[in-house]
Amino acid sequence: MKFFNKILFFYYREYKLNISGFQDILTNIIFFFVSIFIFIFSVGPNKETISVIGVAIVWTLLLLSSTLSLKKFYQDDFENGNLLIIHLNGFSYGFIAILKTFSHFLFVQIPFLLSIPIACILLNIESDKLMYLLVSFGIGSLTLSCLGSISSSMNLMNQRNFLLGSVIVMIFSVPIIIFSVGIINMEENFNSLINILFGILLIVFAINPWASGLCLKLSLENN
Amino acid sequence: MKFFNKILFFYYREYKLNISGFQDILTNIIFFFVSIFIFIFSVGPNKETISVIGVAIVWTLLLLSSTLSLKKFYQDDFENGNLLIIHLNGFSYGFIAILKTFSHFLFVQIPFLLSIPIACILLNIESDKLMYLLVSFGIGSLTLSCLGSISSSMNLMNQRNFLLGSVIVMIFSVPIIIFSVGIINMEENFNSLINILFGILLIVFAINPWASGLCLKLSLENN
Amino acid sequence: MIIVKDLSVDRLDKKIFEKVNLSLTSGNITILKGKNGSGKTTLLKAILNIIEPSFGSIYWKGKLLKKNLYDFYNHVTYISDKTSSLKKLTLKDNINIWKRFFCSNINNSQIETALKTLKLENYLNQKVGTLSLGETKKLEFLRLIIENKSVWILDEPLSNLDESSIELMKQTFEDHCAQEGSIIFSSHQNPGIYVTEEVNL
Amino acid sequence: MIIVKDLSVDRLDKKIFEKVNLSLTSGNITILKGKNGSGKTTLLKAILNIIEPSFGSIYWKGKLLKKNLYDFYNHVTYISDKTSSLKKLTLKDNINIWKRFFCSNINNSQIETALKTLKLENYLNQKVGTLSLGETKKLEFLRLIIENKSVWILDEPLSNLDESSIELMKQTFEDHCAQEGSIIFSSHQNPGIYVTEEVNL
Amino acid sequence: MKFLVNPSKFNKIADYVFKPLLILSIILFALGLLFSFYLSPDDYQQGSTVRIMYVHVPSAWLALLTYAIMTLYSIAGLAFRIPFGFIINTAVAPIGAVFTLICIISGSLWGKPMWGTWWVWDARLTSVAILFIIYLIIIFMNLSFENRIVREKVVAIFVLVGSINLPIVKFSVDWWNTLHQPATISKLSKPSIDPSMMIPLIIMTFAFIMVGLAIAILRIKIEIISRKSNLI
Ligand code: HEM
Ligand SMILES: Nc1ncnc2c1ncn2[C@@H]1O[C@H](COP(=O)(O)OP(=O)(O)OP(=O)(O)O)[C@@H](O)[C@H]1O
Ligand SMILES: Nc1ncnc2c1ncn2[C@@H]1O[C@H](COP(=O)(O)OP(=O)(O)OP(=O)(O)O)[C@@H](O)[C@H]1O
Ligand SMILES: [Mg+2]
Ligand SMILES: [Mg+2]
Repeated sequence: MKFFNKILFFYYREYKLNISGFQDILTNIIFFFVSIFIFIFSVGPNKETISVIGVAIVWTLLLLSSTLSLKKFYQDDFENGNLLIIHLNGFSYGFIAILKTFSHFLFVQIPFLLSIPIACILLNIESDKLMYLLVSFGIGSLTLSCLGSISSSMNLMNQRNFLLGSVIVMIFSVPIIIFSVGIINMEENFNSLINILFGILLIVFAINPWASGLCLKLSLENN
Repeated sequence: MKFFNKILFFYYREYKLNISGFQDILTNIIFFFVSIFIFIFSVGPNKETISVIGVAIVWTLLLLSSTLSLKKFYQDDFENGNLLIIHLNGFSYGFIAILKTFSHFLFVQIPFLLSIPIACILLNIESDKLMYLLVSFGIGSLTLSCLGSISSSMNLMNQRNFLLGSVIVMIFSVPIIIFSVGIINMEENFNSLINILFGILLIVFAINPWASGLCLKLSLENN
Repeated sequence: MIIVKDLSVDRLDKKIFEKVNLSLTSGNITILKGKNGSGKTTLLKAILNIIEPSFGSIYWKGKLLKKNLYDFYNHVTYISDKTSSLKKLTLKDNINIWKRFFCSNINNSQIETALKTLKLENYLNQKVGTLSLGETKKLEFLRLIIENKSVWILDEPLSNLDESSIELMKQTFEDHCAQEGSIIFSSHQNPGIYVTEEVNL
Repeated sequence: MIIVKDLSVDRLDKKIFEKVNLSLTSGNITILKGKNGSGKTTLLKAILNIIEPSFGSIYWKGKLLKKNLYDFYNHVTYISDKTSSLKKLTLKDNINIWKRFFCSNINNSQIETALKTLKLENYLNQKVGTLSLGETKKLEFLRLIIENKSVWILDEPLSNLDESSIELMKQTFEDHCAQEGSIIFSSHQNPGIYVTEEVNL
Repeated sequence: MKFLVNPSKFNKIADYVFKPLLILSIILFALGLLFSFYLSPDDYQQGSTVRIMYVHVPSAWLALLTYAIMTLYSIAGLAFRIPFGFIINTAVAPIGAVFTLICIISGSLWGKPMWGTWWVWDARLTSVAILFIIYLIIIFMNLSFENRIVREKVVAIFVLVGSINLPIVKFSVDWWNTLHQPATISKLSKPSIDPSMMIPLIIMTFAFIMVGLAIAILRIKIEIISRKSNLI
């Protein structure tokens, strides 16, 4: 019971932190829409082209902007010593990784999820595709959060080359993108593709606490 | 003479901070290419579509990458007190803003500029468009750096009304990008559009030291 | 309760310290002294099992610390030499976060008295980032009261404080010991706090 | 050279301090004392023209400071209460950066002797982020030698240092004064440094 | 065969082999260039551009081979705790990257006259490009991670995960209908290529292997020494 409470208040803390960085979330979303405008403008007001590439655009931009927020993943808490305090409060490193991953999902990916319907209107994506998009994004973005957790915990030890972490995430997310976009464009295969996506999620999700936890431990040790 | 030396070594410092070596610039470029890959995977390998949206991809990535690095613009130097020391070394706040803007341009945007020709090969952008792209990109990215400077200096102040300000500033980047992309797609208007872009650059460039300088001063005062 | 036996720590193949022995029972205060870079912070971190020692072992309540880690963590408050409050939030927010996060059973009036004795009661709505150095330090001590645990591990708690605050800390230390608590802290100065053991690194 | 007249500073409509007077001529040392939050850091920052005072004025070489700002900056070294070295870079990189940035005419052997007296010569290739608290502090003092200016404004220079380092600082202060330099520093303790003026906030 | 897993044995063997290897590779290279530029016929369709093949195909094979070797050694390093595996990983990655780059550049040069563009987004070309990026990431990871113990494990895991890409490169031409040449030489049954082109190709392939080996030996030795003296 007490442990459960602690988890709850871990999220209270994350909430407070993220709300104080509210403009970061807002900026992310604005960039999302700005990028969509750019696309629409550069492709021209051709309705068909737009709706063909619409889904692709949404997906790539989501991916890119979630890498945008990777820096915040562990860095701040690591540097001001809060990671340590959280650990001393009875959370193992692996468990911290899981909690943080969900927190990233909640405070970074969910706002995007909410803005997808608006994006769909702008991009002329039919409303029946919207459902597929939301489902695939739901799964895909959690996968991305896990990958982000791994790469940014790795990057705590590699303070030199921040972008390398993003590149690694992006390389790993190539299959996710291929399958997710595939889901929407090949509707007859929906179930099997969703299964594949889900399989990827499970693998990454299982690796995440182990890999991130190890990296967190090592980087705290060397701090 | 001594002042000139100081400027030189300001950039030495920025260089040391931004890149611990050639590999960091390379990583930037790899990031750029991986993002292009991701776009293409999600859009599908259709030659025509790709060459239509090629320019848009390049521009969106530019925009994203410059926001990606906005956090680093003043935040680090502000928090560890280096901004203050630079000021005490004889640079006025406005001048620091100018220097920082150029540093952002140099270490973040130029690597992209260099990799555009290769991207054009991958994206099947014709080589005569390449020239337009480079010119508009050169102007546009400097403008983006200026806007980035203003918005991230506003971000230093922990006050609500300024948060909005930084977001609004970022929205200003929409017209720039629209004009820039327009340049490439409407070749007959090249000169007039370039003039508009140039005009925007001049305005932003003139505002930048004043606005950023004020924000820097205020935030140091309230720190 | 804590026994440290022949502890050695290496870092990047450099010996930081060798064969340190130390034992802490309830009601006792141990002070760590030593030159800058002699490894006080490192020793405290090793006791907290954050740093892997290269040799030696640490016991908590008779068992090896590693086997008993989370029980140990349930009894220990660590205040490091850097501030860990969130700079972008106000004092009040920070206190609330800690209070809930540690599932503290301290009630509000107790916290208010603590704030008053620390002379922080007027800053509740100020951002922690704008507090003075000593005030940030004192805010950190609030965690001792919020967490309400028996073993305190403190890294240079007395630096940056003014005289009256140091006096206050002295009092607090003595009170804590009287309640069977135990303290281990590192410091470069010792303004008359009664310590049971002094470890020189 | 520096004269502070009736200085008052407000922050968020709260008076920090009122009507402070202070004058610093070459060869002199001024110490700022006061409780936590009494405004020592604020006063130092006001003297550096970073904070706008609400009342009073500051003179540098007889002229209003504001009119003469960059000349003042050319003569002053400020070490704040936080470390300003770049944590991600090594000691060597940091020193190089400072050396070039301040266009210092100090040669390498002088820096080496300074490093040796500060006992930092073995850490040249270590990241500043991994130094101990006192080592980081001592690294900061290297700027005093690199910048080589006549007015030193130091915020709590003596905290977190061990005894031998404090002794060293004392020596350095005296040497600097003997060379017509002047120092103003804030501190909670004064281990026998001879000061010409003591300002209580 | 112990020298394949043991640094000191490897060092001994390498000392014997290195000089002959260098001489052999120079001879083979000279011979190969001679054959491919003067002693082999033009293709009836492609004209003399076919000669690009003698660079393109060997480098492509070696790019794949290098990665396969890295995969094997990663398994050795991770599963059997043989540290030599990590040494090989760090030493060999840049060589593979260079081969891949040669393959891409020569392929692009070949593609311009054959397909009309430098680059198309078919499965093989894309997967090779990804192979190249994977190589680069491995190199950068080796350069920028602080802690050696962690770094080599992370890199090995990354190599293993990235090895999914290998079969994709190899079989993409069979699985998907692409512009790129399907397997003609390396077909398992009977190669559908004229022997007059086969000879220079084989010679060039061996020349590439020899050069690759020589550089690899040098780099592995450096790696062993720097590990011994704890430079990294
Ligand atoms: C940038 C472009 C290109 C890339 C990245 C590329 C990549 C590759 C790779 C990886 C292989 C080895 C495959 C294997 O071992 O089975 C290969 C083989 C080959 N490539 Fe390319 N290639 C490119 C362009 C071309 C072009 C333009 C041609 C000629 C029209 C060509 C003709 C061949 C041939 C004939 C083989 C040997 C196939 C075999 O029998 O295995 N390639 N290429
Ligand atoms: N990650 C690390 N890698 C290498 N050396 C380190 C690392 N962390 C600390 N050190 C070194 O270990 C030594 C001990 O550091 P520690 O912080 O324990 O000293 P300390 O006794 O707390 O000193 P102080 O009184 O200055 O706080 C220092 O010389 C420091 O440079
Ligand atoms: N930006 C700000 N907004 C509001 N109040 C502030 C701000 N900055 C500082 N203060 C307040 O001003 C007072 C003086 O702070 P200052 O840092 O000058 O104290 P100090 O004398 O240096 O104390 P210490 O000995 O703890 O370092 C403190 O009470 C602090 O809370
Ligand atoms: Mg310490
Ligand atoms: Mg202060």
